[in-house]
Order: sequence, then C-alpha cells, then structure tokens
Amino acid sequence: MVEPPLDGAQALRLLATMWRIRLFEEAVGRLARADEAHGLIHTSVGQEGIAAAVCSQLRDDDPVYSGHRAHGHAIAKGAPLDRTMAELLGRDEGLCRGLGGSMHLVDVEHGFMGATGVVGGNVPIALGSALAARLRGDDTVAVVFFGDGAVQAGHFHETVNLATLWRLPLVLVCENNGFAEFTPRSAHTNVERVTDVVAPYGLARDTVDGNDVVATWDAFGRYLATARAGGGPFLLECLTYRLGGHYEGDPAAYREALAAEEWQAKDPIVRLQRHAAAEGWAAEGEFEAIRSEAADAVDQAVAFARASPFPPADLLEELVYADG
Amino acid sequence: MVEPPLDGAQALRLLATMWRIRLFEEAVGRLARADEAHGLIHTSVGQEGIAAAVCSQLRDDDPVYSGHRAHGHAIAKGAPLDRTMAELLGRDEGLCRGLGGSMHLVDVEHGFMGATGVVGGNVPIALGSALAARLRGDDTVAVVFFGDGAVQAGHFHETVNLATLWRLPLVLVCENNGFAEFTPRSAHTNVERVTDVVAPYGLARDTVDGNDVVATWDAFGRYLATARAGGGPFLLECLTYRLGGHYEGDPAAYREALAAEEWQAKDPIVRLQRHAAAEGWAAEGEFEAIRSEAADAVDQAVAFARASPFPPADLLEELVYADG
Amino acid sequence: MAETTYVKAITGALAEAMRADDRVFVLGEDVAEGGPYTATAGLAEEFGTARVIDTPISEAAITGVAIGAAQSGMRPVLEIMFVDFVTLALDQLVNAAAKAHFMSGGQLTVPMVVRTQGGAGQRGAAQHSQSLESWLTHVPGLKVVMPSRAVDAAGLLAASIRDPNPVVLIENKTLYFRREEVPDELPAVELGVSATLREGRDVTIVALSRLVHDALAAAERLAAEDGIEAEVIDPRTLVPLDLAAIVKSVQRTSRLVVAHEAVAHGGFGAEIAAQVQSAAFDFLDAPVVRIGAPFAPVPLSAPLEDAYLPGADEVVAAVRGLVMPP
Amino acid sequence: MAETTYVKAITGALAEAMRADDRVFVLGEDVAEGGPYTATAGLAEEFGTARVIDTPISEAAITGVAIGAAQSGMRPVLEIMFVDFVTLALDQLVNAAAKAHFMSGGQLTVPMVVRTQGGAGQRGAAQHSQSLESWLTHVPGLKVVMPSRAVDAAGLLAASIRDPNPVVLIENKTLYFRREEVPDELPAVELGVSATLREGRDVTIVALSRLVHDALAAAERLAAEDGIEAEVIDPRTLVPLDLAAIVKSVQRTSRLVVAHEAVAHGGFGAEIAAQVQSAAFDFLDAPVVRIGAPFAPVPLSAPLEDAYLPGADEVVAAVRGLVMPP
Ligand SMILES: Cc1ncc(C[n+]2csc(CCOP(=O)(O)OP(=O)(O)O)c2C)c(N)n1
Ligand SMILES: Cc1ncc(C[n+]2csc(CCOP(=O)(O)OP(=O)(O)O)c2C)c(N)n1
Ligand SMILES: [Mg+2]
Ligand SMILES: [Mg+2]
Repeated sequence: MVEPPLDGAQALRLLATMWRIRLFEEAVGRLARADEAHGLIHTSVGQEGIAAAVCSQLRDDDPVYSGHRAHGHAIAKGAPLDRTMAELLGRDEGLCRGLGGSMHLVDVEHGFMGATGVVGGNVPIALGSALAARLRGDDTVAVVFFGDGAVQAGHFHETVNLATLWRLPLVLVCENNGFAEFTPRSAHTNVERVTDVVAPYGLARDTVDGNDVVATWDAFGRYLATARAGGGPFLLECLTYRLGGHYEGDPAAYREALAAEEWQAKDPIVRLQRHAAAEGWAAEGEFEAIRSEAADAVDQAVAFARASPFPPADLLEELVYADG
Repeated sequence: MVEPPLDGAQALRLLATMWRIRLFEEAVGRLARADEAHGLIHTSVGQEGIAAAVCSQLRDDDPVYSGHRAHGHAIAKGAPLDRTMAELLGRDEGLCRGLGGSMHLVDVEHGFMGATGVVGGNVPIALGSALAARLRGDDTVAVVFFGDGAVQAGHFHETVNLATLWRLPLVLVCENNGFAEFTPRSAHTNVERVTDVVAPYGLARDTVDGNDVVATWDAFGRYLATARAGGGPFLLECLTYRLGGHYEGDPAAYREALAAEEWQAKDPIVRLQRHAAAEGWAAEGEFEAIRSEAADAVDQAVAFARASPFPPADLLEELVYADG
Repeated sequence: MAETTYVKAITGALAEAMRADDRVFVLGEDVAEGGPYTATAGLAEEFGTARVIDTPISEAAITGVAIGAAQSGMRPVLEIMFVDFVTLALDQLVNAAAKAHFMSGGQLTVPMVVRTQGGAGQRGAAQHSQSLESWLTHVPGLKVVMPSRAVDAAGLLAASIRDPNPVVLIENKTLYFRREEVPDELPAVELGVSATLREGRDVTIVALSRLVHDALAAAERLAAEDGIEAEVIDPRTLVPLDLAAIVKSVQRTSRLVVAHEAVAHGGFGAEIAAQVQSAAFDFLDAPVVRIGAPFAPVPLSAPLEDAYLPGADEVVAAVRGLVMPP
Repeated sequence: MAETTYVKAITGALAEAMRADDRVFVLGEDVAEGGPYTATAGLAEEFGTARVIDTPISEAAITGVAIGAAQSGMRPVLEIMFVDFVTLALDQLVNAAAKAHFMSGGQLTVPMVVRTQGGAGQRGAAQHSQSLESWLTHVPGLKVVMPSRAVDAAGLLAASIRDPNPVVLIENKTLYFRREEVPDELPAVELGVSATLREGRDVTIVALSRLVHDALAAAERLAAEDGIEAEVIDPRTLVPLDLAAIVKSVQRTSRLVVAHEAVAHGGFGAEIAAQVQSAAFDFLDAPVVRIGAPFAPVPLSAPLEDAYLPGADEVVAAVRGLVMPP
C-alpha cells in the first residue's frame, strides 16, 4: 500500500503545528524562568517535525503515548494549547486538572493517552492498547514516542519481543537525539542505531532524518497504512537534535552549543519552509502568517492558563480511585 | 589463540563429572518423590554436558553464577556432592547451612557464587563480578548460566548492552532447551536462536549442540582463553534437551516424551562415551567404572545428607546481617 | 452444599467473568497450561488462546500491557506467578497503574486485576515464599485483596474484576488445595467489607489470608482449654479496610491481636495496630499485639521454616499473654 | 565552624571514601556529570571514569552489577536518580542483595550502598516525588538510612559505605542546597544511633528526613506560643532503629508524634507507633499520632502540593491536640 506523499495543504498544516509547538515550548521556557511554571519540564524545541509528521496522520481514536518530553506530541495529537498550558501551570482547567503536569499530559478526547516520567515506561502500555484493538477487532493503530535513552531499558526489549510475537498494530517512534540527559549515546551503548538494536525481531523498521518532515511523514505514513490494515509492529527511528538543555534550567555545560548557521541547516521548520517554497506551495508572507497565528494562539494559551483558577483542595481525594 | 582440543584424560574427567551430575539428579528425584527433599527442585538430567564442559576449564577463582536449574553447575564447579545434597535436604552441613536450598546453592570456596530463583536475575550480577575483576586488575573470568526463558527478560538485554559497552570478561552461557516451564520457545519469541537475539551488540557468539560435549568444550575454551587475556564478553548458546519435567513432580503433560532410542541419540553421556571409545581413549569397562564410582559418591552424599543434623533455630537471626 | 477448593473457586470465578464479559481476558506466564497451581486450568480450552494469553518471562512489560489494555477499555486479569516477582512489575503497578486515574485528572481508568500468590510453607525458600502485601497497601490508587477461603475467593475475584481500579489479589499457595464445604451458589462479596468468622467477647483477632485458619483453630483451642472466647475477623480486603468493624469489635473486647504471615516489621499489622490504638485508645486494656514472621528471609530447611512461620501456636500464646497476664 | 550544604557533605564523604579505599567506586546515570543535584560533581575529575561510571537507563541491571561487584570484594556506591525508580531495581535489591548473605549461609556479603533521593516540594509531580522508605524497612537484610542534616549526612554515608551489608541511603531533594553551619571536622556517625536534637518534657516528636526541620521549627513555635516543650528525635537510620531512645523519651513525655513525608498509610510511622504502643503502653497518656501525607499521589499543582505535604503546621496542630485536648 503506498500512501500519497505530502501535499501543499498538508505541509502548511504541519508548519502550523510545528510553530504551535515551537512557540509553546519557548513560552514554557519563559514561564519556567519567571517561576510561573514549575517542576521538571522538558521541551522539544528542534524535534517538532516528528510530532507533527506522525500525529497529523492519526485519527482521534488512535491511541498515542509519549514520555517525559511530551508537549509536542500532545499538541500535535490535538490537545488544545490553552488547556495544555494550564496543565503545566497546575490549573483546574488544565488537561488533567493540574494534577499531572508536564510529564503526565493526557487528553483522552484526542487520543493522547498519556505521557510518563518513567523513561520507556509507556512503551509496553502502548502495546497493551494495541492488544485491546486486536481483541476488540477495530482498526485503530497505537503509537508510542520515546527517546534513545529508553532503548537501554529492559522493558523496551520485552515489549519489542511481545509486539513482534503477537504482531500487533503498534508503531514505535524513537526520537533519537543522541543524548540521554547529559550523557551522549556513545556512553550508553555500542549500537548507534535503534533500528539495529531491534533488528533480530524482524520487524519492519527505518531510520530517517527526523528533522526532514517530508521524509518522516512518508515513512510513518507507509507504516500507518499497513498497521491500519492489521499489520505491525513497526519501528521508526527519527534522528533529531535537542536544541535546548535536557530540562528547563539545564546549563548544558556538557556539550557545545550549535552555531546559529548550523542550526539553520537542521531546523525542521526552516527546512520545511524551504521545501514548501521550492515546491511553490506558499509564498514567504504565508509562513509569517502561520507563525504569527501560532504566536497568537500561544499568547492566548498563556493568558488562559494564567487566568485559570487552581484546583480545589478536595480534588485530591476525589481522584485517587475511580468510582465503581 | 587456539586452545588445545579435548584429550582423553580430560574426556574421562568430563564423563566422571557428568555421571556425578546425572546420578545426583536422579537421587534428588527419588528423594523428592519420597518427600525427603522438598520445595521447588529443578534437575538438569540431559543437560550435564554443558556444565561439565564449561566448568572443568575454569579455575576456583573464576566466579560462576547460575539460575534455578543449578545443581549441575555447582557440582561441575567443584561443590562437594555431600554438602550439596545436604543443602537440598536443608541440613546444617549443607553448602549454605540449609538456608538456601536447590535454587540458592553457593560454594564460594570453589567460585560457585550462586544460583537464583529469579529467572535471569544473576546475569547482571555476574557482570558486576566481571567488573570487579577489571577494577582489581586480575585475570579472572566470570561465567553465568541461564536458560532460554531468561532471554525474554529485560534485565538480560540491559546486561548484554552493558557488558559489550564496557567490554568485560564475561561469558554468557545459555542453555537453550526450547522450553520455559511448560511453554515452548516459539510461544515466547519469534527469534529462535539466542545468538541472533544479541547480534546487534556485536559480541563474539556461537550456537553449539550442547549435548555434544566436545564441541561445547572447544567453543567455550576459545572464549575463555580470549577472556582470560582481557577480552570479552562472549555468548555461547548451547542447544540442549531437558529430559525431565520442569520441576520434580511435574507431570509434563504439555509435551511428548522422547522415545528411548531418540534419547540414546541425544544423551550427552552416551555420545561422549561413543566418542571416547572411537578415539580409543577408554574401553567399555572403564565407562562402567566411572559410572559406578559416581554412583558410590552419590550414595555417600545421600547418606551424609541424611545423617547431617538440621541447623539450629538461632541460625536464622545470626545470618540476616553480616557483622561489621 | 458442595465441596470445592480455593483454587477451583478462583478458576470458576475467572471462567464466569470471561463468559459474562467479552472484555475480560487473562494473561501471564504459562496461564494457557493452567499455571503451576492449576488456577487457570481449562480456560484456554474454553476461551481460546486469544483470551488466555501465555507470555514470556517479561514481568515488567506484561504488566504494562495489562495497563494499556485496561486504559483502552478491556478488563485484563494478569497473573504474576509468585508475588516475589511483583518486584519486577512494581514500576508499572506503582508509577503507572496506581496513578493514571489521578494524574490524568480522572480521564483514564485502569480496571485491571493482578492475581498473584504468596506465602511460605512449601519449602520454596527465600525467593518463592514472601508475603509482600504491605508494600502495596502503601500505594494510593491500588486496592489490595487477600482471600482466605474458597467461599470468599470467587466473590472477591469477581468484585475485583468489576472494580474500575487496579486491584492486586494475593492468593496463598498453601490454601489452593484446601477442601471446603461451600453453598452451591457462592455469595457475592464487596471489596472493603470484612467477615467476622467467629464471635467472642474476650479478645479480637484480626487475621489475614492463611492466618485466618490458624486464628480460627487457635480460637477453638482457647475456648476449650482456657475458656477464652476470641472474635476472629478476616478483613478480606486490606485496601479498602473495614476499620469500623475492627474498632467496633475492640470496643467490646478491649484487646487486639493482629496476625499475618508477612514479616511483622513494616507489615500491614503495623498499620492496623497504629489505626486501632488511635481510634480505640480508651478501650484498649493492653497494647495491640502483632504476630508475623521474624525479621529474616524465609529459610529452606524444614524445621527452620516451620519455626519461622507464625501459626495457631503463636496466636494462642499471644492471646494468653494478653488475656491472662502472668 | 564552616558553612556547608547537605549535598556538599555527601559529595565530600564520597570523595573521602574513594580516597581512603580503592574498592569504593560510584556508578549510576549521569554520575560522571555530577547528576541532577551535583551530588557526584567533581568525582570523575578526581578519580577518573573507571571509578565514576556513567550507566545507561538500566536500573535493574546496574543494581545487579553493583551486587556482583560487592560480592566480589568491591564497595560500590550506586546512585538511583530518584527513589521512584527504585521500583525498577527492587527485584535485585530485595531478592538478591538483601538475601544473599542469609541464603548462602553467610558465605556471601554484599557491601554496597544505594544512594537515592526522594520527597516532594519541587513540583515534580506524582512520579518524581515519592517517599518509599517504608517498603525497604520491610525487607530483612537491608539497612535504611535517611539523613536530615549536612552534619550527619557525611558520617552516615561513610558508615554506610563501611557497612558489610546492603544499605539504602535516601536523601531528600529539598535539603540538598540547604545551608548549615557545621564543625570543621564532620563527626562520625554509627548506623542505629538516633540524635536527640531538642530536649523537652511534654511530648516526643520522632521525625524523619525533611520533617526533622519542620519538627524543630514546630517545637520552637510550641515553646514560644504555648509553653509546650517538645523533644525532637531524628532516628537517622530506620533499620536498625534506635527504639530504646524513643521509648526512653516517651517514658518521660507520655506522648508521641511521629512525622514523615511519606503517605501515612503503610508508612514507617505505623511501625514506630506499633512498636512504641507495645513497648510503652503504660506510659502513654494518649494514642501515638502519626503525621504523613494523605492517601493520594503527589499532585503537580503548587497549592495542592503545598497542602498535600506535611510540615511544621501539621506538627504544631498534632502536638496541641495531644497536649491540650479540647
Ligand atoms: C526509569 C528512569 N530512569 C531515569 C530517569 C531520569 N531521566 C529522565 S529523562 C532521562 C534521559 C532520557 O533520555 P532519552 O530517552 O534519550 O530522552 P530525551 O531526554 O533525549 O528526549 C533520564 C535518565 C527517568 N525519568 N526514568
Ligand atoms: C522472574 C521470574 N519469573 C517467573 C519465574 C517462574 N519460572 C521459574 S523457571 C521458569 C522457566 C525458565 O525457563 P528457562 O529460563 O528456559 O530455564 P529452564 O527451566 O528451561 O532451564 C519460570 C517462568 C521465575 N522463577 N522468575
Ligand atoms: Mg535522547
Ligand atoms: Mg529453557
């Protein structure tokens, strides 16, 4: 089954999503520095293309799981910016009523089934949701995002084995940014490519330039179509670059900053804009319009979040158990 | 570095070890049926060749670890039959003073650093002991035995990654008998060969017929020599056959019993005897002498164990913590 | 009345739940072969291996799989073969299953059951004999159930499967083949409701799992030998706990013994003791006495294991010490 | 006297132990870069990366590696970055490290230290804020240490490294950068010896880790505002526990408050309460009062987290309720 390649309208939608993520993350950074957003916050500046390319091809009923660097995935899957931002600020109108926060975003309505602060922890959970689809007999496809650091965790291997044994409709999307916290991948494993790590299981897999949105879109689209038809699992490794530190506030002394021109050459937004311009999909001015629309939406989200009340104290007890 | 192949004297020593294990295990089975040996007991009838071929090449100061099916490894590493049997019967003169039992045999004097009831649990622990050797700067080589069932456990993968990353002198010896408890390997994974599972890590590895003692001896000897010189890690997969049920008392209704003649063709003792006879290393009568010497030793071990007192009740408190 | 066993009650409850609800399925190591104690025997034959799923030895991942399936609308019943190996599943249980409903602001629910079994007494030694329930009672979001009798086991399991929360149901390996007379129709049981199995005015004994039978035996001996009438309460579920019933009993008896097989130190008996001394301080004539295993791993050696394990003798001695001080 | 911080005391003790003993080495995630709280900062520079070993995210295996190295004569100090992830290491800690000496009949010893940190208060939310020490106190074979002050932290860590048993030392993330005046030479500390940080006749407060500071602040307030003199005891080590000091104090004060940050239900406060009501029943004028977090995961939202966390206010209220009943 061959999926249609990215067209102009889709490309502009992806650009809009990427800008929403980029500017959202930048706003989060400012809020963290201003001590308005607290806690352990990991932003995804530089990695937006993967979230956009993957999630924009999914339906609301396709379950998506993520890890600790999850804002972009939630947003790309459809989580509203305002309620997402309110969640980071611990507000009652946040996606999770302020109880979860940055590493625990969930938006069931849009099929964003959850982030986690446990590295790799959601990989088997996503498989369980693929198993549910198989048992129910529906055609949803589960997707889980995780970093290269998760690949050294035992539960990752256990899950890949199970997924291939049971042939479930799961797409594993690894965002390989070459670092886990402050430590480069070479200090964690001899196996550079995640596609090589899983090779023995014989699942279809591919390594793409995750900052090349067109390539990521195409590769994921092919897997998605097959999974939709009952195939799977798949692993898509997206090579990418974490522009910021590991967390908001990380001085990042352990690696050299990228020169501005180097980053221009990597930036997935810049690259997709260039591609779109070359294809004649849009004029320069349109890009600015997309960006500024996203900027407005982020500004509104910040205003919404700030205006949202904190949750009531008794919420705590209410939500420990679901009512039978 | 090429190790000398098995010679006649060595072959007869291996035969003696295998008979000691075989007859020990058969005695254990009888004791279990007679309710003299209790608990969860896993014997290794049919798999003796691997223990013998591996451990007989090691020094006392080479640490060996094992899993739940460990009697043979302990015996081959030098644990005295009498104290091993006494341990299974929970006696004070047992290797572990009766506190550990079948799945927790330890004989530090002979470098048998321990069995475990946690499938795969000793794989990282063995690696730690290889790390200690590296830090101390000595030339000991760590060996860990585990079953094919352990390969699906996350800690196995974590350890292989670490072992290859740190290039430690560890030989991983997998006894692949095609079953984990009552379930065949094909129900646990699509990857039949354990050597294939670990291929991405690029360590030297080999799959041998574990019931062919000569082949196992040779393959392990090569790895050992390299590890002794500072190389590693290695994985040796030994294909084998568990003649009995999973545990003593298992009715084993889930698989067909082997016909006697089929077993004759597989039995590592029969095969090594044939080989030794063909090489002219021994006459028929010598084999019987070896067997009956082992039988006497096992009988004595049973008598010793039966005569050994149970441990004193206050041993319990004494051994929870080591004294500072 | 009919004779049955604890394990048959469990198998029956599983089968009934699977018949009644398509969303219920079973997964775990060797479950299609019935498992080491036959708890799932016959299920694969009736429901097929799509709903009775053998898994590799991957405790962490299969727990995650159950969580994900539960979050997506299924009702998984996961078997962890020995509670000792819950150690491998604890990240998933504690960090994911227990917290998902809360952290998502109520969006996610995790209606799953973890069936496992614990306890010593079969010479299984230190790694196959533990009683680890108290860890789980310290985790908000989990429910914890420990059936002691066949007559309850089915109802407790059925209630656990119906519950929209993650429930850990810990069976006891020495009880599986215990024969028991039960009504033809096993009763429904609610989580959080204790059973008073014997009434008595002199002392209250709260016992968990296997110790319930020891407590009942001890009570008979105390009545016969000392004229002491003990009230025996089986909480059946630890979380939620039927504290009210315990306190009410203690208000009458003024004395409490809490008995379980787990290591006493840090065991659930400490929680019960702490709660009762707080809720019934003025009623207590003597300190709450806890019975549990000593602070040591379970030894293999038969006489040492026997001495290690608390049982009816310890309950009798504790009650005598309380009711008839020297 | 000199000013230092809790984290500096820890780093200093690690460096000193490594200088004094070749067998001591450090491993864990990002330790060569100092870790998220700088606890291992500078060690890689001084001792090289052969003894300060960065590991991948493989909590189970690195714990096993530490155990194996310890069994082979080394003195590993393993860092588990957050106590929340001890869940991933618990099989190794509980089934192997804690039991090896016992199961081997005394042949093996496991002289290792697991350094980890817990606690909330930094908006880390439910998976990065837990206090899980009570699990570990239920495991015979482990020792459990929780320093509250810089002045003790170094001595406790040094004693843990010297100990021939597996020791889990749980730091508190909110204390790392707390400034403290300490003597130029930090004192040696033995495991199992509590510190009485304030004397008082009216009530005993036993507090753990962060709550020690809250208890001291509460005691000052109680003295100033109510004329109540509270005795404050920091056990410093939970296993072994200096029960004698606590009981002796309660024999004088007749009242006990136990305060920790962990969820009260199933927390270590239950064990202390159960032991003290047993050992000092006749001395207690009122039930032992436990202070701990409510039975819920840690919420992200700042005001909810603040409300969730026990602190000085809760201690003051508890003491008033005990000493001045309405
Ligand atoms: C099980 C576990 N161990 C350790 C941590 C601490 N930690 C948080 S993020 C991280 C690195 C993750 O790296 P990677 O998976 O590559 O994701 P990235 O941050 O690069 O997106 C670590 C070690 C954790 N959250 N969970
Ligand atoms: C972590 C863990 N999970 C489950 C078990 C129960 N169990 C004991 S042996 C076994 C099968 C092991 O199979 P394999 O590793 O192939 O060894 P074999 O018995 O074939 O020698 C299982 C599942 C266990 N002991 N440990
Ligand atoms: Mg990364
Ligand atoms: Mg096997």
